[in-house]
Amino acid sequence: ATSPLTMQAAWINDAEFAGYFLGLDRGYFTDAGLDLEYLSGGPDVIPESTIIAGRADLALTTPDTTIKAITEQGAPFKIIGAQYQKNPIGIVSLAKNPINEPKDLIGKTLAVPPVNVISVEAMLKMNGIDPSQVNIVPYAYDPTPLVKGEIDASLDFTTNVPFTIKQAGEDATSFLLYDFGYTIYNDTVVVTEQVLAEKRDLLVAWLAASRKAWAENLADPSVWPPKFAETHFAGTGRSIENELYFNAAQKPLMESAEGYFALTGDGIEKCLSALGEVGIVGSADMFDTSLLAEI
Amino acid sequence: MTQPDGITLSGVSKTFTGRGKVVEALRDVTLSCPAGSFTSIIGPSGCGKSTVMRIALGLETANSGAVRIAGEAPLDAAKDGVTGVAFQDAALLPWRSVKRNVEVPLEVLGRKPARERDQVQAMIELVGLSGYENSLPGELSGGMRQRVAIARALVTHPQVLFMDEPFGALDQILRRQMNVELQRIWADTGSTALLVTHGIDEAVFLSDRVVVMHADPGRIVDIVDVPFDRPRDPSLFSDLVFHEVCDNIAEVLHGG
Amino acid sequence: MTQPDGITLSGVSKTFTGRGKVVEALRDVTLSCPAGSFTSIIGPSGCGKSTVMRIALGLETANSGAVRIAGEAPLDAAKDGVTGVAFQDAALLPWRSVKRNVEVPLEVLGRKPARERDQVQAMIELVGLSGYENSLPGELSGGMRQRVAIARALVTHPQVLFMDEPFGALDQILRRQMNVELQRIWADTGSTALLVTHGIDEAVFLSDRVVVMHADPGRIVDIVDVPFDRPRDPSLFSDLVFHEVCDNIAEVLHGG
Amino acid sequence: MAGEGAGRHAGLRNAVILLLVWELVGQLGIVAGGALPPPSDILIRLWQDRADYPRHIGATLWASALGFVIGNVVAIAGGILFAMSPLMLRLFRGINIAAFALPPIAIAPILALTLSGMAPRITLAALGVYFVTMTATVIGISQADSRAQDVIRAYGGTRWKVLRLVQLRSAVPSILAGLRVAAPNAVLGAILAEFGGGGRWGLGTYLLGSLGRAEPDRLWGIGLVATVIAGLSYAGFAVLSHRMLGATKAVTLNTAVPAGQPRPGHVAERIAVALVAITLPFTIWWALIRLSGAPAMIAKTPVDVFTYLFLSPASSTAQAKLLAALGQTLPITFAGMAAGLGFAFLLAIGTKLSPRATQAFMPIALVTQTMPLVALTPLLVLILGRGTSLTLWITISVTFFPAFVTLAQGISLVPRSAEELPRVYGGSRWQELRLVTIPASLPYLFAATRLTVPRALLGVMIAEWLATGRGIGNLLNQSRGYLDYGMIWSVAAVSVILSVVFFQIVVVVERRVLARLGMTTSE
Ligand SMILES: Nc1ncnc2c1ncn2[C@@H]1O[C@H](COP(=O)(O)OP(=O)(O)OP(=O)(O)O)[C@@H](O)[C@H]1O
Ligand SMILES: Nc1ncnc2c1ncn2[C@@H]1O[C@H](COP(=O)(O)OP(=O)(O)OP(=O)(O)O)[C@@H](O)[C@H]1O
Ligand SMILES: Cc1ncc(C[n+]2csc(CCO)c2C)c(N)n1
Ligand SMILES: [Mg+2]
Ligand SMILES: [Mg+2]
Repeated sequence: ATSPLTMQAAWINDAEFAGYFLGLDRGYFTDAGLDLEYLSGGPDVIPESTIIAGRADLALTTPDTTIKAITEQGAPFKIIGAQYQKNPIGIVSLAKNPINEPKDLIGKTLAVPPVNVISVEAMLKMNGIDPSQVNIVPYAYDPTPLVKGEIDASLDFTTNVPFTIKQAGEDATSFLLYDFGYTIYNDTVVVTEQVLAEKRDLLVAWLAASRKAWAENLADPSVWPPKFAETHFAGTGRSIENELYFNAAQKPLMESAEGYFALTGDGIEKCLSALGEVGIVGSADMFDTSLLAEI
Repeated sequence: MTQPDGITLSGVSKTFTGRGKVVEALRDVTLSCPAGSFTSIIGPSGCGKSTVMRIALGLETANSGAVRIAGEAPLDAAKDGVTGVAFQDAALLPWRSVKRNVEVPLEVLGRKPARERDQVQAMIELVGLSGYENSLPGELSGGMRQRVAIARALVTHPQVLFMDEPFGALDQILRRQMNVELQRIWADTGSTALLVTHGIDEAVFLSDRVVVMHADPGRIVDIVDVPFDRPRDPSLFSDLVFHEVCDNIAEVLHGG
Repeated sequence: MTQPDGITLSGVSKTFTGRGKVVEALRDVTLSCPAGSFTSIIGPSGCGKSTVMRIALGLETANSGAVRIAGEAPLDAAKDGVTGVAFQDAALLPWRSVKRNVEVPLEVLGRKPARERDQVQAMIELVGLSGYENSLPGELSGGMRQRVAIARALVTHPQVLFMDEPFGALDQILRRQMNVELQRIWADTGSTALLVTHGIDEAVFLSDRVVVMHADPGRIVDIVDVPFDRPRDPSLFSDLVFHEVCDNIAEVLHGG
Repeated sequence: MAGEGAGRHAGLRNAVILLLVWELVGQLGIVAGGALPPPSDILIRLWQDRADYPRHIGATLWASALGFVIGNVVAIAGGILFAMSPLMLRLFRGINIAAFALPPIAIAPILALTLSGMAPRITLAALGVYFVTMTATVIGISQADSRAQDVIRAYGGTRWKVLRLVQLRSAVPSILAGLRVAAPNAVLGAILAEFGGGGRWGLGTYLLGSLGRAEPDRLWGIGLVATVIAGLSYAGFAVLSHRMLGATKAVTLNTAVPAGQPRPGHVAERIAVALVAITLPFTIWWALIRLSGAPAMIAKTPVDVFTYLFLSPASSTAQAKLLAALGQTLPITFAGMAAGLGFAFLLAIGTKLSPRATQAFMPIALVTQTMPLVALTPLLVLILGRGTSLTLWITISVTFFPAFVTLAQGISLVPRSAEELPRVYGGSRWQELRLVTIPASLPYLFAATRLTVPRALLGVMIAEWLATGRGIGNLLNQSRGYLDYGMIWSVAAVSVILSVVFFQIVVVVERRVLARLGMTTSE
């Protein structure tokens, strides 16, 4: 018999979640005793809200949001894993107007999703740049203004947008915020303390099955995305080539010596210190590394 | 005094506070129309004739005084289905055909127009609009619209009938015809009728009593009894005594 | 034939395709009113009198035939500011006071009403509405509204004057007064007037010629010349020849 | 009629010309560096994507149709209630406006968290149609010819009979106008709910997936499909209303001055009504939250918001942020209101002066109503930059449509005999408008203004959220990311309260003006 477990993803169905699709299709979650329900996300879905509302047991989140919610709202969250060891978010620009490092941003227009403005400002400060020297405007996930040169750069997933830009007939350059001091995880696996207490073994099972699935997916990133074309990726409006690019690009960002989803002491330390620069003062006890240890 | 089922106004006064002017439209108007009688009101433009009618209908409230229709408050009497009305302005429902406009009172009273189809058709014929049953008010001439309003007022064979200058837009012949028909229907129904008109001869021909009003303030200056027997023949219009009565009224009307 | 600056309709026909019925409202109507003449149209309800007027005004287009006002197409003549109109329905703008309603033609013609204030006031007095200048149409009686429409039609001293049953809601006295005033203004202005009325005596008193129409199809059956000298005194109404002319017209009207 | 046939052809011709110009502009890449795709590209793309569409269309169509039906049934019932009982209208004003002024970006995620399945989409679609149709019903009923009502009353007709035989029938064109506006609102409501709902199917979801792909032809294709759905419904109601209109117009002008509304006489009574009217929305807000059982961290009650803004240690920071944002938002909101209303007014006059040009513009107008601004804004940004002109543009596009349809409705109801008056005196079209058409449709102008007011704030917030990064729109979006639900609810509450205040100002002006002109107010 399997036990029900619901996960809330961070975005619409794309290669970012290929591992879970693989696990669902291959029955890894079932094998682990889980009846996994997968909820897609989107720009207006705030995954943390879904678990607070009890509509999902675990959510993939951005750690700055999650830790801010813990410190400022008193949200009862625990981070039990991290899909991305290195946050894929970066500054993307056109090769013909390249922005290769933070200081290139001075005097330029940068589009940033409003939630991430503080992160960008922190990264700028870390690199000795006064944020007022950069013209930051809202970004609504459409790269057209970048391609057309209305903005010089945007903050987006480096695993994804460069491909889009290429499709639009331009070459892209990008760098990760991570590589310039903003060393946070992404797609952190978050649960409420209550779920952690009540369904600990299911969560461990989920981590184990997910880890197995991701390993299989990333063993050869070109194998699995096409298999989801008619199922998980159907009707998303994205192309399989895009997912293949994405899948390959995310591989180095997910890998860790301690296996997928790793939460290392060093990683947590880096993440917390980077967030500290933004004024989000978290602590190591917001992370629970013990579940990973059980696998 | 009056039988309880006529129209009674006692000491009715009404002052309008308009934007431009305060108008004493009615001062102490007392009038009782016995059941089955035919009363006409005549008077200069603006003397309060329509106001009398609207108050009697319960559409306007008097500042003081009392109104009874068939022994009841006006709107209650109306609910019993005893009333018939033709307003000064035809007031047709623009989206309803001639036939469906004539049916309105039946519908309001909850009678099935389908069952009274003959009655509706008879009324339309009476006012000379056969063939126009399905025309919309916007497709009619001014006089034709007024005739629809007359048909509508008569269709229920009302116990109490109010008509405010119903024949104003009609030519002389048609007007006389309508006068005769109205007399017939009124006599057949045994209804109490109150007619506002500018035609002295029409008033005299139709009425038992002619109420003469003056303006500023609107008031009744005389109530003239009409002596002729019923039923009255159109030939009465050329009768000498008839003209005397008319002249008499004209004098009260114009002189004072 | 006619002077170019009168009103000319030649061979005008008009058929309405209504929802309920196809009506031949006018068949081959030919009529010319020389400049400075006064013409009345008389005829049973629904015979097409208003339609003649509306076609002459350019508000309705004829199916065939031609119309000229002061030598121009109707709406062009209107632009020259020569027209004055009183509709069968008073058609007052409900949100404008009496005064401001009378001012409408002046505003349309771009004349500053302020400068013609005396003229506006004179017209309001003429129709007996002094004191009601600031009243809204809704605060007036039916007859009073009609009088505002008359004042509005006359305020520009129009060269060409159209009036569709303007006195229908007035009492006899006022009606006679208005008749006399209208004659005076018409004579003073030297305008060409076309009047639709149900009053044969009124038509004869005012007109040079009385046009008699019949219905089904709407057509002109006779044009009767009126022989009396100008200016005409109200005493004419009791003149014997006058009554003869009236009876004559009545016969055409009723007989055929 | 021959004229009408020619008109139809001219409309078609104009539409074809428009398409050709668009094609040319698209092909040559004149607008926004080629970010505006030519229609041919959009069609080709639609064809290529044809396999994707059926399920997305199905989901959106289903949700919006259900929302449309539910919202309109409630709206018409409510409209009847409010038209019959001014007291109810006053008591429910806060709630009514809130339903209209609540930013979808704020409530979509909350709906997604408290309801499940299709319910959030249906709810948002229903909310999108409610106020418009309700307002249209109220104005239609209140503008019914008093003479016709007198006839029914004189025959002893009950209020219900007056309503049924006269008021509802004469409100039909107005209600149909409301439904015309409601159609695109329902579609957009469903799509916006999809953004926050995380479902797999629906045009909104499809749009999200396509958003990041820098393929404007796809985005436009999705927008056009949404527009066609709304447009069919719009056209259906337009035809119906055109059919019924002719017979609804009064033959002669009604000059009757409405009897003064019996105002609640005593001061005490008035204060009581006002108090209840103010308290009611908060009570319902509170009750809804309690009933939904949503967690306290997400669902804030009025008390929570008050605490957040005034009593908690972080209150002063929150207040400062909110006030600073309001300082940026409010000035442009007034400008946006004026611009939106002005544009609606010009268009409505256009239906009179040059009906064909206006008809040809309708498809474009519909696109602006159904194309989610997330998809349109990048293009707009390319054309207009991120300054005031963009904010105004977005605000106009969010506000003008309901106002335009309402106004055009009022204008079309002006009786012929009134318009003939200036005409026979040789008046120009413009004089006809100034002297008759505009004053006669003043009640509709005010109704249009009332519709514009709450929407203008919303328009500015959307622009701030998507393009300028200022003001309360941006604050709202940022707070969502920080899970700062205290701020989210504060922004929503403040924006609704502001809308109600602006709305009330319009109502007061409306009452004064209409009373002076002897006209019936619908408020
Ligand atoms: N818009 C219209 N649509 C259809 N039929 C119409 C229209 N206007 C007038 N008619 C028809 O044309 C005929 C003549 O109408 P008109 O208004 O000219 O009559 P009239 O002589 O002025 O009558 P009245 O004395 O009653 O005002 C009538 O039979 C009427 O039904
Ligand atoms: N709603 C109103 N507001 C203000 N004054 C009004 C109103 N209704 C009528 N009056 C005034 O009351 C007086 C009487 O009006 P009423 O309509 O009763 O006259 P009437 O005798 O019917 O005149 P007519 O023969 O012209 O129809 C008029 O002076 C009119 O101005
Ligand atoms: C391809 C892709 N794009 C956006 C997100 C959602 N998301 C996660 S972090 C972040 C940065 C701003 O919040 C965004 C937008 C995602 N998960 N995957
Ligand atoms: Mg009267
Ligand atoms: Mg006529």
